[in-house]
Amino acid sequence: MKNRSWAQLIAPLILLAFPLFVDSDYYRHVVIMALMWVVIGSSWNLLAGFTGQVSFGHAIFFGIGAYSAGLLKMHLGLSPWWGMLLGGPMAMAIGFVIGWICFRLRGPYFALATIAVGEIFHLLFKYFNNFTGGMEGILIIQTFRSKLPYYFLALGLAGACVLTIILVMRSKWGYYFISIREDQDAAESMGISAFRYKSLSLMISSFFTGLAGAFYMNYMAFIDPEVVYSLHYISIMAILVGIIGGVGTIWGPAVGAFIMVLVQETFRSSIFGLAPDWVSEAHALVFGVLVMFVILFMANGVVGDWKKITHLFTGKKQAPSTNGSAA
Amino acid sequence: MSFFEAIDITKHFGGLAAVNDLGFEVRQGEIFGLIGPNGSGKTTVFNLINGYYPLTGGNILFEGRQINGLPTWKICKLGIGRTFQVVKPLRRMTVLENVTASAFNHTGDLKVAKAKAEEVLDFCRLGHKKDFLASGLTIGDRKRLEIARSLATSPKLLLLDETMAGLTPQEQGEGVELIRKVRDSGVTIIIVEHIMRVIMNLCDRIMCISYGMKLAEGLPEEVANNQDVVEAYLGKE
Amino acid sequence: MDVFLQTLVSGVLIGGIYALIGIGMTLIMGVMHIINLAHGQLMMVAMYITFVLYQYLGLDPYVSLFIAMPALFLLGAVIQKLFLNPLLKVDSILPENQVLMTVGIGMVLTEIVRIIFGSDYKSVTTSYSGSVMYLGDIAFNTPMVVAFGIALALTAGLFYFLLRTDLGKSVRATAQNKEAARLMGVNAERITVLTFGIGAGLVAAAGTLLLPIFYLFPDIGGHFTLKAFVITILGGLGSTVGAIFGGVVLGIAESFGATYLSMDLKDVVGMVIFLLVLIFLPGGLKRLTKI
Amino acid sequence: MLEVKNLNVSYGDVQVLWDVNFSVAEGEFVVLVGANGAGKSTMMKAVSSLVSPMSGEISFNGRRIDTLPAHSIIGLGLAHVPEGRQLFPEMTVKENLEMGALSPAAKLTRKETYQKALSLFPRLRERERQMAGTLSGGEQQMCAIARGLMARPKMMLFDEPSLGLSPVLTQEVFRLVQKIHEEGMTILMVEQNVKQTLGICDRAYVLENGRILMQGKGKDLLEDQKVKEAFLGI
Amino acid sequence: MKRLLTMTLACAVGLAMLSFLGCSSEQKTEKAEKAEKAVVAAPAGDTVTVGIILPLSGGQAKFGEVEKKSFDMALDEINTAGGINGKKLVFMYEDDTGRPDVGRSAAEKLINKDKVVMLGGGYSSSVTFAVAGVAQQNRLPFLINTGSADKITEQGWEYIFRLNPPASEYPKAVESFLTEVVKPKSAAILFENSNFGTSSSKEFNETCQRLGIEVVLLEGYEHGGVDFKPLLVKVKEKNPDIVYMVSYLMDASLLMKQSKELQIMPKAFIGGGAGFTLPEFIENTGSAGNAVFSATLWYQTLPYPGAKEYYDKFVKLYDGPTEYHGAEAYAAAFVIADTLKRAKSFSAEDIRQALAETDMTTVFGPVKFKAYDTKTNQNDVATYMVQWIDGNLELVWPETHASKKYMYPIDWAAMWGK
Repeated sequence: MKNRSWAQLIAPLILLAFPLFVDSDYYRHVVIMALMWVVIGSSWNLLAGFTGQVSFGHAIFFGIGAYSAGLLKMHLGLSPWWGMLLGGPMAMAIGFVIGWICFRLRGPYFALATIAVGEIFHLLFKYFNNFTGGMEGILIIQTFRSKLPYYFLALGLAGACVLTIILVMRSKWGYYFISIREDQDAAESMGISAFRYKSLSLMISSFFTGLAGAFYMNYMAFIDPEVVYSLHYISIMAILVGIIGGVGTIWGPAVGAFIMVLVQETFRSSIFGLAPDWVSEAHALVFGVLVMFVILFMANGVVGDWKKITHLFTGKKQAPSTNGSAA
Repeated sequence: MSFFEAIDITKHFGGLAAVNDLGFEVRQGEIFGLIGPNGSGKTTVFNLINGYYPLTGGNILFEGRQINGLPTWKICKLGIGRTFQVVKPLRRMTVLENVTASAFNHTGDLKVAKAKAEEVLDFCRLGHKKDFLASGLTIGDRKRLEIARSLATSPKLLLLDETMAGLTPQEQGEGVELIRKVRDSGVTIIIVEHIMRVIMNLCDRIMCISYGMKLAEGLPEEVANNQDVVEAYLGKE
Repeated sequence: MDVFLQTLVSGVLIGGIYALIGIGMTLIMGVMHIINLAHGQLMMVAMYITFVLYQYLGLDPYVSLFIAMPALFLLGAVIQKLFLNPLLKVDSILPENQVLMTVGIGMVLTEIVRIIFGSDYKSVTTSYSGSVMYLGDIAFNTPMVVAFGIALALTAGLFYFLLRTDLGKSVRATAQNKEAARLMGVNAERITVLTFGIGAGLVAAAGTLLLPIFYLFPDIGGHFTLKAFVITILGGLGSTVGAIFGGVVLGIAESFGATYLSMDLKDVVGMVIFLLVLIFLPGGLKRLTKI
Repeated sequence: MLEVKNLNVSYGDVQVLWDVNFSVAEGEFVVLVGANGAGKSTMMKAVSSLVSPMSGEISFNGRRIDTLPAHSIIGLGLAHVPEGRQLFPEMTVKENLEMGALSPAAKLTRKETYQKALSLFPRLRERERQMAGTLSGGEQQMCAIARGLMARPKMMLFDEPSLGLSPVLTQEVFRLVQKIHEEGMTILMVEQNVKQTLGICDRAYVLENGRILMQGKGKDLLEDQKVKEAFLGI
Repeated sequence: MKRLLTMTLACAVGLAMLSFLGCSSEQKTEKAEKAEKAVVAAPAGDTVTVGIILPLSGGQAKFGEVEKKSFDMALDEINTAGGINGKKLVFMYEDDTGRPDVGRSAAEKLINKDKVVMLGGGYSSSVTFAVAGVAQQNRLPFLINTGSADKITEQGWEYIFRLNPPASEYPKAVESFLTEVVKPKSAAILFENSNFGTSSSKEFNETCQRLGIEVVLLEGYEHGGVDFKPLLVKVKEKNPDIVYMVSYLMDASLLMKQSKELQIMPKAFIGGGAGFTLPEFIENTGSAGNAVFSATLWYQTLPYPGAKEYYDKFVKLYDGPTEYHGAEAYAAAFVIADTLKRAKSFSAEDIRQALAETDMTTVFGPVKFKAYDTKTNQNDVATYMVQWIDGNLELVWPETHASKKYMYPIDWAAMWGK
């Protein structure tokens, strides 16, 4: 217990202090992106890792959040910051409807349905360009020139998201989520309405993903359907972030997000310009290989299989785990 | 008003009748045994009672209220708990977490639920293993966990599905004792069991079914000596 | 009337290629019970093989079939053996582990191709690429008709294999009841490797046949992966007949969607049908027709 | 012919069989009886390598088989007719039967064996082209047995062939098993249907809670009070 | 314990990597500078760095490469001629991969980390729009040479300058051609559902309305479709006088090939730039692409000083043809050099001032940034029309500049056969 609270203290402290040590806006930008991915990855993980419903459609909520902010500006001339208020609830509402449709399906069928819904959103937002701006996209001018407000906002969002998940997972809902993941039939016979709690999980998850989307609009200042509803760059990335860090662990997606963003940035800059140019083209490849490696050898991700990793280095044999906590 | 009543319940899978016009009544506070050869439809009956399968025909009344058509979790909330023949431990949760999840049935408070879970675990003599992952339990403990989890929902009626199968004789003895204790705490029980020694020992009344139909119903000795029942079990000569 | 007929013809012809994509996927899904999200990427690799053979050796794409298909068969078999089968023994929280692995495999294949060939569009223009046959006013693009024909032939070949040969029967047996198949002396693991290989080989054929009329770039795979699982679910999981049916239905639906709604919404039509079938008709169109 | 020594089997952390010893001699008809959950099916699966034992040894004709993969067992001449039939539901009866004869040796004589099997089960001849999934329970059981015969095995394992069958059909199935035995087949069968099986077998073992409780001649066991207790709890 | 370790490790690794990034990037610039010093004998340490954002990978990489080569060619000439008042000009390229979010990151990096004095490049409309937002916000001049969505110069952004015309003006030459030669009554407009495609088609739709041409079909499509026949069959049914298409290379080829299959024979097929002017277009389509018109911004035979020389030199140097995108980039490089030479200092404000006062002639034509209509800092460029005649791309309109007489009316049946 003591160690856990240590970790919970140290992580935010390091991140809080980070801008003090690093004043390059570029590196701050990298960490801001990582923090945004912490939110998306953790939200996805709440639904997939803890509740067992693998979504391939988190771009939907990200997009809804981003467009909530963007459309306010485009149609009403309101500051996109209002989107930070509207984006979450909108995504949540859409999440509820999608859950209502898709939770009839289990396992891989649910996953497939979310891909389909995601693509439908993607294409419809492109098609109704009078309303959404279509592929011309929505562009705003950032409110702040400094990175600091965005940095702390992203940090706050990530903190709020992780904290909410910690709290939820310690409550009745958390117990119910995991029960549904472990065995839906058993859960039903324990008095748990699988449908209701899957929906709740999806709503929390979509709420934070929507917030991340609204943040993206404000920070990146440009969106179009290809960017925010991207199956590959948002939905699947969210999954890969979760997998690399560790599905079903509180901190896994956070770690995964940092790994993903750092690997991609490192390789995109050709390992800081030290390596030949072609290396920069390999950034997605390296990440793909990393994903395959993790799935093959660390099924529970970096955080979930932490013991396995440390034992690899210390040479200790892995002790059979007879106890431990799932939450 | 009877405590629990199944009226002419029928279940077809495809064209096949797994349960056919079966009617029985369970009185409050008794242990009611449900026996029959393999594949005779006992587990199907349980699945019908707790709403896992919809009925093809008939009605199920619990405390005078019709419960067929309700979803499983609602039936559980009304006070019918069940265990599974093939145990369904929530594998990546500890024993305590398993039972706590179920103890939330009538409370939203973690402390209350945990306290209730600890109490139930002690009652089931699983307290010393509460921090074990459910996947690491022996079969005996898993069956106990299954009972503990259903007990934690505070049921009025408990459906036990072959909780003794695969246990050592000693474990069976402990199981019988546990089930008695449960009944004595005021829970009505319907038990499906293959091990006749257990059934004969435990039950107040027994019903034997075969091909989804009732063969006999009555006191244990009566049923055990019923010619149809003997034939169904041992086969005709 | 011409509009209607031309739309129908286009739909059916493209449906033939879709069917070929879908059959490979449905085989894999039926036997391994996983969704192969790298299916389109395998097709993309086959297209590049065909492209290279055409560009540097001047091989006609139809001749390349005999190289691309075996090559992809090998690639598929290797993927199954090295990356998917080992996962059966891994205990992870998400049961969809194998599916996620295919996502990773798809990514890696795409990126390797990107590094080798760049992101540029490539195409193969043969003498017959633009040739057309006419029936009244209705145009039949010759390479597409040929592709349709070869798709039919390959399907027939597959059916012969599955229905008439012991190995094919073993594949079906493994899909229907793995344990019983093992009792009959079927090496189930080898069958999964074989099946993934065949599935990859079939989608390779689809890619090769598409090349004279289409073009290619590394990201083309994702597009066809989506199509593949739509077809498979439409046709009913694991049903080869269903996949053919699903492919043609999707082709026609898209075609009509494009003509009578909007070309923009072509893919939406496919996705909506897919979602409706998934939710309201589990088991796919097969259920309606009892094939 | 078949020898099982000190066999311990567990599923995950759950031990199902404890120190089981038994043997079947050539030409013998041996039955394992026991109530549900006694470990009978696990026993059968262990013999055909579908589950691998924790410890102990299984040998067939003097050759150790517990370390072999499941798919190589049938080639040694040991056919398993599994519990619940386990047919291939979307294949025809004929195809199901052909699946029984995949080994090179069995393949050579596939056509003859097929005719022979059909003569044993005339009902199947009528259903030759029908999907196995659409057969009735009794027909399915016959199909499963015929499929086992197709391998031209030296020994056959039957796992609860009477499961889910009406008494008349059960009798019919047992009659067939007996007939197969009379033609010289070595048989190991697992059953719940105590009275009938003990009546037709040579020897029997009673399995309870994963352990062998007793063994002896079928007819002797039938009279034994302990057996009755084990099954009826009287 | 596990979580503590994980978190601290993650943070530590992260920070270590970042600080490493920091150090090594310094090393990089040092290294780069050293390398440059070795090559060119420019005054010690004096370089001016301009950031260029182009799609060097991804679907648009083909054009990105052409532009990069043109930039490099121009850079070489500029530095050989003495650089920027004795200082050496350096172009620092960043790959936007064709995605706006990546383009934005690239701009952030160039502005904040590499401290470039101004930005250039900007290929796709979306990316350019996103990058322009960053530049304007950071008050750093950005000279756009290709990104053409009208919106970009309609925001009143004083730091954003555009060398090329906005998408709505691409078909200016087409417009006069239509009114003077074709005189169509109806048109079908097909476009790829991308930023460029949508905005171009919108503008052309308005043009048609202005000219009294009835638009019988206005429909977008998703990139990546195999079969355009469902779309084309509608075109055939409506039988418009002209078909206007805004498509990228491969879709452009497919559209023309399938139009031929369906025997669609309007008075003219007109491409809205993009894919229709590339050599690959005619390679892919063969006879189906013949006689197709396209709007364009530049042609090597235009009487601008250096135009032909640029074209020949490029072909010689890189062994491949170039087209208007390359000319835009080449011209932009000289505008940048000219601006920097005139700027009082390399402060953003002075550069902006100098850029605004630009008045020069390039291979791309005269460059002068003005405010007109709703646009600001927009170069007003003449546009042209080309046509594929017997496998060659020829400038056909305005007739005064034509390299060959346009081919019209067109006898499709004779050309295509049946």
